[in-house]
Amino acid sequence: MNLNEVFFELEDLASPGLSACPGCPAELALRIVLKIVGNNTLLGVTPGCMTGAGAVGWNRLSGVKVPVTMPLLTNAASLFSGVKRFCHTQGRDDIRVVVFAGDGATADAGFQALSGAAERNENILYICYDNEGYMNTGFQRSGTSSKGSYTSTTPVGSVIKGKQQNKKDMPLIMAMHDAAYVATLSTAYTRDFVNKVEKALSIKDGFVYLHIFSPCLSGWRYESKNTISVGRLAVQTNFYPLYEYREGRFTQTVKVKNAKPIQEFLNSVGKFKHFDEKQTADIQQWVDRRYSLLESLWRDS
Amino acid sequence: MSMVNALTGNEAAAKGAALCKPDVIAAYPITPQSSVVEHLAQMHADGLLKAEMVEVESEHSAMSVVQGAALAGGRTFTATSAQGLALMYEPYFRMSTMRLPMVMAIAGREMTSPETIWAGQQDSVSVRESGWIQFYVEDNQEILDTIIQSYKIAEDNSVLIPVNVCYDGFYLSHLIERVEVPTEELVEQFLPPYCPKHIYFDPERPIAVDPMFDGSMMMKFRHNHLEAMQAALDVIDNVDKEFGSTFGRSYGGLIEEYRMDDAEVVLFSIGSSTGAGKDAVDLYRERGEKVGLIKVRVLRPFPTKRILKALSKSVRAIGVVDRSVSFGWNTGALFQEVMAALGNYGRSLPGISFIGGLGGADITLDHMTAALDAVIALAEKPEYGKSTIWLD
Amino acid sequence: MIVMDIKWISPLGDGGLYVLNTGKWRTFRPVIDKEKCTDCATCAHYCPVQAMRKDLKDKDSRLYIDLSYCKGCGICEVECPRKAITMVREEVM
Amino acid sequence: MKEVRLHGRGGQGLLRAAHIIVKAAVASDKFATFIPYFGVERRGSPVYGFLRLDDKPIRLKTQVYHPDCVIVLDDTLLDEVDVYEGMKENAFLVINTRRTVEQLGVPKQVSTIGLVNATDIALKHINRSIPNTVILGAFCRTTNWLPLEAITEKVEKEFDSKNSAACDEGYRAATIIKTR
Repeated sequence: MNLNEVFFELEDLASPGLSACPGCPAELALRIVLKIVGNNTLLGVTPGCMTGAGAVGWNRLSGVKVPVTMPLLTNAASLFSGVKRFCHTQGRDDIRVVVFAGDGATADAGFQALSGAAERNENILYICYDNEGYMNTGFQRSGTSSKGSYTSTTPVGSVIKGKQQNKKDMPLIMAMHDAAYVATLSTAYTRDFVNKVEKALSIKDGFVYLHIFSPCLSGWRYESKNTISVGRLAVQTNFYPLYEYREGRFTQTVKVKNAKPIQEFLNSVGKFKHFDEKQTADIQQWVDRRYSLLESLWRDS
Repeated sequence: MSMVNALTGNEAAAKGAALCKPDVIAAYPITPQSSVVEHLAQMHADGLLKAEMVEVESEHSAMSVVQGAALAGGRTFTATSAQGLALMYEPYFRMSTMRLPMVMAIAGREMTSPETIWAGQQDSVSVRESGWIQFYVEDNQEILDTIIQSYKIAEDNSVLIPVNVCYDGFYLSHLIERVEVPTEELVEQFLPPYCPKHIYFDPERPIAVDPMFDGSMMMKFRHNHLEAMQAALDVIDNVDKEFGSTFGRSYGGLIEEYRMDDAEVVLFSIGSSTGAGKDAVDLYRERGEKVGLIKVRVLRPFPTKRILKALSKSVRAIGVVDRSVSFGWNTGALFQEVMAALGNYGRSLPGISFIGGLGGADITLDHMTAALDAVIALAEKPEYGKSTIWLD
Repeated sequence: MIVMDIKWISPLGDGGLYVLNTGKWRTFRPVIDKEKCTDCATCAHYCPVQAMRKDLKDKDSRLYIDLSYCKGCGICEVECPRKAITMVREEVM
Repeated sequence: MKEVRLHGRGGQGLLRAAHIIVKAAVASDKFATFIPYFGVERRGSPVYGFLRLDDKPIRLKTQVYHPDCVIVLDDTLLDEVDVYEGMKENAFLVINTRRTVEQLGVPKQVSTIGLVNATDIALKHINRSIPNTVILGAFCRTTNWLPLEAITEKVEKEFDSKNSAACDEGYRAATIIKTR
């Protein structure tokens, strides 16, 4: 799809006035996704930033122009499996069933339902916007918070400095469920983003998982205007490689020549401000190790 | 018209559910409910059940899948026990408060600890404040029939509340006995198709379902839910009568009164121990004792008025045989419910709480006669605040 | 008092769209320098509230900003490849 | 009402045997109930269950404490379970055994004993040591509570003709001993 068409012609199906923080890339992601998936959609938005922003609505008002509901933090994938199965009994397989979930509802509390739905290959589009923490409730740690991050539950103290564990790699985990389509997306790479949402919609034979890297200006501590550049740096430092998985094949979709040192990404946000040389070296090592694993997957498939 | 079969309680539940033609079924096996899932899966595999069968990874997802389907307008079914019910509590509560009618069978099992897989009603009794209607049944025929009744009650426009059909694990779930299975045509005639008009999740009508609400709205919803529960009291009695005229079997609606005419001593029962209670009453009636029994068939909504009416002036003392406990009251749960119902209407009767049958223990005929002896003694020498008697 | 209005049985957002007046949030507003702007639409790709507008049917139409909901995040200023957007302090209305 | 307690080991088909009795009774317009009592579902461990037969509906959903009949699918259980516990006066005993009646320690209130070498008969007909359908035949012969045909018909339906032949031989091969 032509990008002009996406941004100037397709109807914005979210309310124009949502209370997401100024510069929030999750709001941007939600708007682009809804434009592309269109009206014939049943949407679920899990408890988190986007519901806090009013995407589901308030009292008798609705936050988007498609039918929407807020599942529990724990059950988005299974609740929407049920929605889709019922649509099927009614001969309405054309209806798209889309879940827009945060990382807590995806990688942590909601993981069991997600894993079950993926294993059953339920015909739903599950999108995770990963802002690396429970950002709607005050920046607490999640399974996808990166190592060393400051969060309100992994504070920087005199002894322990930030989260002690690495980020849970949801896209690879979902690829290993052999989902019909898995991709990593970033709002900093619009063409790639749109391509992947379109591809996701073209797949009608099973579970689709899209993982969107979604920097959080309040929780990660950076100026709102830098949202896109932070996301871009994550890709350019190989911290968040863009790739896709389909039918046993991994493909890198945005190639990074001469990756920048991780320091540049770390410097761009406040949550890593306390890093010393060792912490920086550790995370660089993790980035390199994971990138070489991904490279082997891209190369061999 | 109907087929006479020998069915286990779990088979009766599966058959009852299948006869109601649900659109979507999702369930996860757990002792003693497992064979409900297995029978449904078999019927589905044999092409005898057209529903979508979703083989979920947990009870939490079972309740969530049927919730999604119900949200979109479908008729759904699931079944569980004990830990499974505990795990699904989050979507379970939401099912009722979103006012999504459905039927869930619960093969009652004691909650741990100590570790157990056997019968008890602590699982379902503990969630009696979750906004669901709860039936407790006595035998396998009643399991099948009550599931059919329950869809009609749940989907009634003045009710719109999901229903639990609770039956004791092993003592009914694994008991095999004679069950009449009605024809699909007769069930279809009794139970109209479900066409929700109070909830829409459809691209043709794009609105939010369950957006965030403020406190004042919440009060209104709760108020409505409570009113609907009260409306269900009449619906339950009426549906049972209508069921009787269609199928030739009825159960008294909210409660069954057994030999209550001129009764002076009354035993309350709930669930599968009712049979032993009735046999005990027969034995004592034969010797001229004026005893009777009230089987509480519905715990939510609580059948206060029916109970008050059944306890005529001749009644001098009551006993309540529970298969669950009320932590903090030092009695069984049903005992407190009955006492509260009486007290709220200024009726005062001395009573004894009996607790038995926990973790698969039996509530025997001897227990029931012992309970009658204790209540007869109480009637002769009335006294309030009697200690709980454990039937062990 | 019995409230059994069918509308109030289950919580539905059937009252219309929930719209916040987020245009009021701004401290700074984006202003496009028409001379520098090449209508490349990069700003539109990154605008979280999708405030950038262009009439594709009109060949002469230029890119403009609908300020009704713009929160003034400043992404467009940073991302514009021609540096054609500047954030300026909101005037007192 | 007749009350029966069945004893066996996991894998010997106790539950299905009891189900056949119930189904046969229901098919004959009688009433019957059976509750299994088992813990963890594992082969070889002792299992038991409670059967009731009557001409009118059976309301009691409890265990059986004073059986009119005890069925034992495996005589090795005699060493580890008190299979005779609570038996009524003039009770029946149906047992799969190769022992003589004197070796069984039968209590005095038992008046009729049906002995059958069900394992060997099962091996002969179905080539497996599952004695349940054979013991059903012996049960019919010993108690005379249900007609053999009602049972064999259900066995044939639920299993196959080999099993109904085994059941039939169980009936004929059972040695009935009246102790009074």
